[in-house]
Amino acid sequence: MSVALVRRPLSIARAYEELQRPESGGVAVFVGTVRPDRTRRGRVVALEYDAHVPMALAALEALERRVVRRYRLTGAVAWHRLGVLPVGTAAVIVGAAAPHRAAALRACAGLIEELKREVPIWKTDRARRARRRRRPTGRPRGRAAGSRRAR
Amino acid sequence: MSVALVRRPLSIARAYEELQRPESGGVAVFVGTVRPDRTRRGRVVALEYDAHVPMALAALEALERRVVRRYRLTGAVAWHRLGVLPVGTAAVIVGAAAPHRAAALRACAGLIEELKREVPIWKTDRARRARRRRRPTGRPRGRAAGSRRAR
Amino acid sequence: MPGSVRLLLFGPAREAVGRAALDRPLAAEGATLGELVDAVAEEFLALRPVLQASRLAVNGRYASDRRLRLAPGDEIAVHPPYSGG
Amino acid sequence: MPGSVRLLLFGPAREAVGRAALDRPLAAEGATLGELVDAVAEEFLALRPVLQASRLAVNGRYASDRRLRLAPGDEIAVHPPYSGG
Repeated sequence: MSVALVRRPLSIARAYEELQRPESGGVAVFVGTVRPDRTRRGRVVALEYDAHVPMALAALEALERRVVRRYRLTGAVAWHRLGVLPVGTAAVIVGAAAPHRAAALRACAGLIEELKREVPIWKTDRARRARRRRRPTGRPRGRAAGSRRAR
Repeated sequence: MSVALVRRPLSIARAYEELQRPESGGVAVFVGTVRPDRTRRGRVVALEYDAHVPMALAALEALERRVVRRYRLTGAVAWHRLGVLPVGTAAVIVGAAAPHRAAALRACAGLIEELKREVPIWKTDRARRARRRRRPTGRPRGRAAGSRRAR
Repeated sequence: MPGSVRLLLFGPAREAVGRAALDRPLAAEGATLGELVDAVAEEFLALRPVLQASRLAVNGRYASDRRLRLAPGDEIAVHPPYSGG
Repeated sequence: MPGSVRLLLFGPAREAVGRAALDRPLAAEGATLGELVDAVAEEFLALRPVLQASRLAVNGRYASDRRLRLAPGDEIAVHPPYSGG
């Protein structure tokens, strides 16, 4: 079981390592990435993710415990990245492992649904700001902010 | 879009690379691994996967095209490994990318359901044989068989 | 700051105020959660609609009772609707 | 083998016969899919129940008509229920 709020890139390979156990017949992973949505201020080039860290970690842990129990999972991850993330970047990875595929798939969908509903994390559109500062859109500011793990 | 039957290890990181596009807001990946099921002949230590390769590739392609159209996916993968795979090894990876998460998650579940139903691939339990030959259970025979890509 | 409380502003609340945190002195006789929030809404007009849609938390726990008495050092978090993921 | 056809055996069919493929000569006047399958079922008792649950494919296409006339070089695949994934 693993929850995290991090300022460095999320790795699906690392999430899979965390989930893979001999008794897991099925591992489902969902990655949510920053989309180039159109807004009134222009096309989104980056989103900034912010969290109320201690409450968000507690909410992630409660969510994970609940989903693990409900679907009898052998493993679960719920990792969210914080900071300014350019379009295409992975912002969230959730995953579930279970002896059978249906439980893993349903649990994975449940994790992302409930994460969005229950965990104090917010995104703010950085389209305009990125343009005004003439920052190259490909440059991930979040990474430059340091790679500290929130816990 | 990518289908494959391979004799080398499957990589979830490579599947994600294949799926990740700026316009994909959600990427869902499912990995099916060999479980240590109990059978009449003892506990499974490995499964052998075999396919009718040309028909299986055609079925995978048809399946992928159908699911991509049905869920308006921006990307899809359906990769299956063949050969003798010890418990814990990834045998299949399917994945779907879409602008929104619900489509990606539903398409991913659909891919694995329909793959199991429609694609001429078979597993055979290698519990007894593995024991008789005193092959170390951790050693993946499949890998030794060569890493040729089926196409 | 002794004798003061800190407001933590997230997402749209932070955008409305232009800051992530505000320190506010407590009245000598103490003040309630409702009084603090009303004072801040008075000060930052753009924060009002956000506050109406937000949940509040005091020291890491959700608090819905506006009569809750605040103590020096309390952290009051303004949680607009979540939008992570 | 000229004048012969090849049976491809997968999964439980391969297990029942102990081989992945069988070459069989075609009768001079030709033979049908049904005749070939019946002859093989006669030869390998363990294959009978598997054949009943299997689909057949000829040269990569599913074939359900037992009267289908076979030609030298044809590949007949025996597909028991799939179990991949």
